[in-house]
Amino acid sequence: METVPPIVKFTSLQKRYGVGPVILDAINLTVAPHDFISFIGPSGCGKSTILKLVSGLSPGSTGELTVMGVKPREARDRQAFIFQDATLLPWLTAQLNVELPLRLRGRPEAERQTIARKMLELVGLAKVADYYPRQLSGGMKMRVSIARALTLAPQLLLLDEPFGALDEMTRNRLNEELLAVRAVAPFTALFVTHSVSEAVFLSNRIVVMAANPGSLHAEVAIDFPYPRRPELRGHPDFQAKVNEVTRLLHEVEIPPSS
Amino acid sequence: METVPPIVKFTSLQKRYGVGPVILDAINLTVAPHDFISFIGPSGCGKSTILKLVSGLSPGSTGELTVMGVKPREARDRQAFIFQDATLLPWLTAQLNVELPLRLRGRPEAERQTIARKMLELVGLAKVADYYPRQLSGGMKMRVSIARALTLAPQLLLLDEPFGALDEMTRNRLNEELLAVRAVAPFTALFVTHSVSEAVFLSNRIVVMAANPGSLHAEVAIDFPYPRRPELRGHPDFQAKVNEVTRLLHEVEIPPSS
Amino acid sequence: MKKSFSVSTWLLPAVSGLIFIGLWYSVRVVSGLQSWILPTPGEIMAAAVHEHTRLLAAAGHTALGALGGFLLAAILGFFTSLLLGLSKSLRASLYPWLLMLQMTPVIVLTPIIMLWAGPGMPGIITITWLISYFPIVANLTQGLLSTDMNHVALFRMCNANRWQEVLLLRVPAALPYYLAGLRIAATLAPIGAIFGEYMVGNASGGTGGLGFLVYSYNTQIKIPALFATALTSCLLGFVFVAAVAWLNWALLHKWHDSFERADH
Amino acid sequence: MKKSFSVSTWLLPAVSGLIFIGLWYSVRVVSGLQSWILPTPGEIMAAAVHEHTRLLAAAGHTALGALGGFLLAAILGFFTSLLLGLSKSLRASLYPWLLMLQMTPVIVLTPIIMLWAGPGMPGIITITWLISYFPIVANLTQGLLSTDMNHVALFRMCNANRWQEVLLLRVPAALPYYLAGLRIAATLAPIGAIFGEYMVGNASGGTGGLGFLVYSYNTQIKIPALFATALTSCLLGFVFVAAVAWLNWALLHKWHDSFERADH
Amino acid sequence: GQKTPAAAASGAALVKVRFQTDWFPQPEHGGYYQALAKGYYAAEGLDVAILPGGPNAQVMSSVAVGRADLGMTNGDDVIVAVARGVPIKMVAAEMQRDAQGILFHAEHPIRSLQDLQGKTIMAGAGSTWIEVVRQKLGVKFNLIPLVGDLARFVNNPEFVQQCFVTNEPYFVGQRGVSVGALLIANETYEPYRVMFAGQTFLTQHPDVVAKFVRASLRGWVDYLTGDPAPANKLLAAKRSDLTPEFMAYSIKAMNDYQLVLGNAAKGERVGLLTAARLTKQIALLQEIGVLDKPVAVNEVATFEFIPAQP
Ligand SMILES: Nc1ncnc2c1ncn2[C@@H]1O[C@H](COP(=O)(O)OP(=O)(O)OP(=O)(O)O)[C@@H](O)[C@H]1O
Ligand SMILES: Nc1ncnc2c1ncn2[C@@H]1O[C@H](COP(=O)(O)OP(=O)(O)OP(=O)(O)O)[C@@H](O)[C@H]1O
Ligand SMILES: [Mg+2]
Ligand SMILES: [Mg+2]
Repeated sequence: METVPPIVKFTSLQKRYGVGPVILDAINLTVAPHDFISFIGPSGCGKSTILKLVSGLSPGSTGELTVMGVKPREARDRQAFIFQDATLLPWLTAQLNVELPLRLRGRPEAERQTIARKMLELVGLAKVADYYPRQLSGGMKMRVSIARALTLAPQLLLLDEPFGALDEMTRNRLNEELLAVRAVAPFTALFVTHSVSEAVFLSNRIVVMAANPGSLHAEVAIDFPYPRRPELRGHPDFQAKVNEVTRLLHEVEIPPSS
Repeated sequence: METVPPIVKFTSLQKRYGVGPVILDAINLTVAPHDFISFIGPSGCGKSTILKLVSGLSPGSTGELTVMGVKPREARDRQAFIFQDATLLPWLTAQLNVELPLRLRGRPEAERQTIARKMLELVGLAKVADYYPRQLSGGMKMRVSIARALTLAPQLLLLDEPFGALDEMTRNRLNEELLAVRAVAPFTALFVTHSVSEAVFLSNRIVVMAANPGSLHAEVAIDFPYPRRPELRGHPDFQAKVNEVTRLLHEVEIPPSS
Repeated sequence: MKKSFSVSTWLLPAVSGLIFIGLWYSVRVVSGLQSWILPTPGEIMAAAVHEHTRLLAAAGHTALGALGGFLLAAILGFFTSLLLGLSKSLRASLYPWLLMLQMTPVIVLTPIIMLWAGPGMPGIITITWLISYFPIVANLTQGLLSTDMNHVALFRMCNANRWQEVLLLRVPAALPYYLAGLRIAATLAPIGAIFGEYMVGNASGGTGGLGFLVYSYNTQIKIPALFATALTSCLLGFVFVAAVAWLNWALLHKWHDSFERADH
Repeated sequence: MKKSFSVSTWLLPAVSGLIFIGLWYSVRVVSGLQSWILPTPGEIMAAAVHEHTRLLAAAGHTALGALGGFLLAAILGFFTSLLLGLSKSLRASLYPWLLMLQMTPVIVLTPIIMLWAGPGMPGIITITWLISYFPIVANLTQGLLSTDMNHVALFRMCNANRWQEVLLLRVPAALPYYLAGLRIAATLAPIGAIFGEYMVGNASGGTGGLGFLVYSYNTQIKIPALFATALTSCLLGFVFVAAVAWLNWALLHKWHDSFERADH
Repeated sequence: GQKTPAAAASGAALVKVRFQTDWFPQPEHGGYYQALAKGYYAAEGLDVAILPGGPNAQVMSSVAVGRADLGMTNGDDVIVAVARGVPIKMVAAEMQRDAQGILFHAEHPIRSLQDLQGKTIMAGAGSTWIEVVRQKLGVKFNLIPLVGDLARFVNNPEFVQQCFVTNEPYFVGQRGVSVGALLIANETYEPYRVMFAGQTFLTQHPDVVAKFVRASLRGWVDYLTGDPAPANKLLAAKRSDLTPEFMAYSIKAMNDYQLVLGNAAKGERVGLLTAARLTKQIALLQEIGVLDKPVAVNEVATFEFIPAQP
């Protein structure tokens, strides 16, 4: 790890929005190439904010943050972001929404269409390719948004609760598809989720966050080898990791006072 | 059950959007007073559509649907709906968003403020009462939306994945709070979720839905007595019910073809 | 606005039209006004029929000026707004001068317009453009600035350049604003052309456009004919407004919330 | 537009102003135009200084008419749009007649305005109102119809009546549209008042406002003074536009996407 | 307007009269202001308010609907208005011939209306004289509408535009351009400028009309032959842009063209309206199609207020 330059490096980072309270404090984290890191923690602790910082959408207040050795904004061409909301353009069909990032990079139309269709098939939505967003269900919109991010084959993928609105089977299947995509076109992932078992299944590292102000409470290494098979979920070691993370989570989650 | 008039009654209901394909077919369901029914099923199978039908926001195509003996629209004053999206008004603070339904019913300001504050405390957001929606995290927005629906003390509550964006502890706590609210001011609930254990914990009936077209696949009665304690989650009978529902779910969830 | 071509689009205005005409007649009767102040709809129609050759010829002339000015405003307004929406500094440097152009009384500019655009149609089109340009710019610019920040974040993440952000995101999102601007411009174009005819028009044989007729009927106190001219100008305007309404429907009905979803 | 009172709001227009003035001078030099067609900024300023007492007095008079007409348009426009936004049938029955009112050349209505509103200030205010009314109505109505359908569903579920839906949901959501309409109206109000002074101001001592000065300098071929009058009218307009910009900031900056979040 | 003068007539108080002029205050209204300044109205027991006009002054409808009691404007406009049912009537001439003229550059002179052949003229659309020139003289020319500006005229030596001979030539001359002006009025077409009253007012208060006409004409004679200073002072107070030089120019032009006082050789005198000239006028208007039905002279004018030969 010492020789490879880190993909993302937080050094004593602090974040406030404007002159508001401290949202994230003393964040120190080094993400190595091909890490799949899950962030898990109470609602409002700053998980989305971490991803916004890495993407350069929101600046840090003090401390330092580099992405692939440069400022976050400068590394955007190698990143993709799946937002917490689907953020589809209402005037484009599902297909055209998925094509959008390729269009923005000037890829030829035929290539765009092929890739977009493949991705829509991956998330099980090929049939509704011509629907407008307002004709899609909540989970379908989120899946279009996932398909869109995957078209870019990014080096660094930021995922903000992408599977939160999905039923368990679709979710599991997409978990597996995500790892399959990653096996073919490897990427580093920063992943926000509320599902501990999802985090354990996908990640090699899990960061448990505490709130008020948001900070990194503990890190758990998950060293099951990739590729991971669905059967892993039934394995006792898997359950043990789930229990460990859950326990850590219970440490930070003091019931929100008011 | 034969003597009490049903709260909601679907009779051979079919639904299409405009001239599109059949979304829901042959829905027959009778909801008794104080039922807590969870709907669970694959993404896009029509769960949200069921709630929209009951609320009268969307009309059925053929068949019949009555709510409290009348047309859905006419029973609106006794319903509240927690949408799949938070649907907060961006120009109102969290507090004022929560007050909105009371304001629309012409309740006096002092009463509105007290109730809204109480509900914000319930969902753990009293501290951010003065924030505008764009300053809130995804989970916080959803909690504001939950607080808003509860202010009305409705007879029939429609909940569309209200806890999907929340971490497990917050989710569990809100599950318990919801049942506590219900113990004091009883309501009938139609609840959409992707979490089987949440469904088992909250409901007395679980409806498993199939897709293409959406239909009611099976129903599972959950007869643990209310009030339900958090410890229930550890009980083997609880786990058995979770397994039963999961098995039913696997029956309907053929991996989406495309 | 919602279902574009339903019965109510025609029936209700007709009913309200009857009420309106009834009111008109009763105002005449009650107030004791005479024909040379407020002619009745009947008198106006009679004048319209009587003068119809002149009115039609004049309407054709005015339509040309109005159309030219309107298209110029729609196109230049679009590109100006793009520039304004593209960057804050461009906006800060250009907007005040645009405002000045809009706020300078046309009469002050007339000699310059005559000199540079020339009298007759070029001048008329220039004046029509001047009059209908700013509502389009003001609206579209506001629209371009009102884009959903989450969508902007999406484009930033795709490393979209400023032009892509404007053309593929801000412009489609601002279409309802642009169309509202076009609708205003559509109503301004015919009166702009009439005004232009008055300011810089050029008529051999006294039959320029409606602007000429307005002033000529006015001096000759042919008040019913004057109102008939106004009616003709309104009809011309309706053609423009209808064209914009159609465009609005064509561009928005599939996705925009101002058109109700199929059934929701 | 975004950070309302930053340096760039003042510095950049100043720089672009210098460029603009430079261009102006060079047009004069290159085209060989003379002072009485296109006076230089210097000549205009000199005329403005020389005539400043008359200009100020006239501006005061015109400001009154413009303000009256603008406020009337803002208020009546608001309520008209509410009616139009409230129901589809009201919209279908009223909109065509509103369009006709907007599209009828003012000169045709002048005698009626003189009769009912009276000459002088009431007439001036009426004409200013007529000119700045429709952009507000067109915009706000479009805004009221563009409300997010999910929010409408929320209100329906709360059993809100039509009025609550309009006042508590559609109106706040349409504020950016209303403000864009007000911005257009703000630029139209001073020229509307000048036009009004021209049309009906005279009958009771119309030697008061900028409209009269425009006439007077025009016949006396005092072209620099004429441009100084136009400049005064622009400055008046800027006051209106600035007031609307302030209102825009006050009403929207906390929540609307046209104002960037504190830091996001 | 019916309420105004009736009651006061008997008592010591002055009778209020509202007089609507057709333009911003200017020397062409000098006679009325002179009558006001020198107390001629007061001497007749009248308290006259002179209402200024301007472009689009709507003089005739103001009087017809009773916003003013009397007014002044071009004579053939009154004929046309009466024919269209506007309830007004001429009561005296203000000018024996209208002051409208053709303004031209001295290097391209217009000596007669025939010289307009083939030219482009800036003139008021719908003006009667245009139809006369076209139809009676067979002169063809191109028309562009009259706006308020003279810049184009100054700029273009071939430019020709409608003007008031008492007015525009002065300002253009001020710019160092040498110009000439041709009075439009001629044997074929010679409209008056007139004072007129509303029908109702006329029937109810003929005495007031008589007094008004008398005092006004006295004012006019005094203004044009005596010292115009009192009226000019009032005018300058109303309009800061009126210079003494300009007012002197206007007065001189009114005298040179014999507009108000008339050409005694032709039997004209101040205030005179003749049935013969009006009849000819009406026939002409009908012939060129401005009037679509005939109108009788006594519907258009009353001659009872015109002072007898002095
Ligand atoms: N307004 C609409 N117009 C046309 N089709 C629609 C509309 N809304 C929903 N649908 C279709 O109806 C089906 C069911 O949608 P619905 O939102 O009820 O699904 P859901 O079960 O709630 O899914 P999810 O779990 O993803 O939210 C989907 O196939 C969707 O494409
Ligand atoms: N634009 C903003 N302005 C001010 N405060 C903000 C803004 N965005 C987020 N915050 C605050 O920052 C904190 C963290 O927000 P963030 O969205 O990162 O939470 P999160 O961990 O993603 O929560 P969730 O699981 O609910 O999505 C919250 O307290 C929120 O109120
Ligand atoms: Mg978040
Ligand atoms: Mg749903």
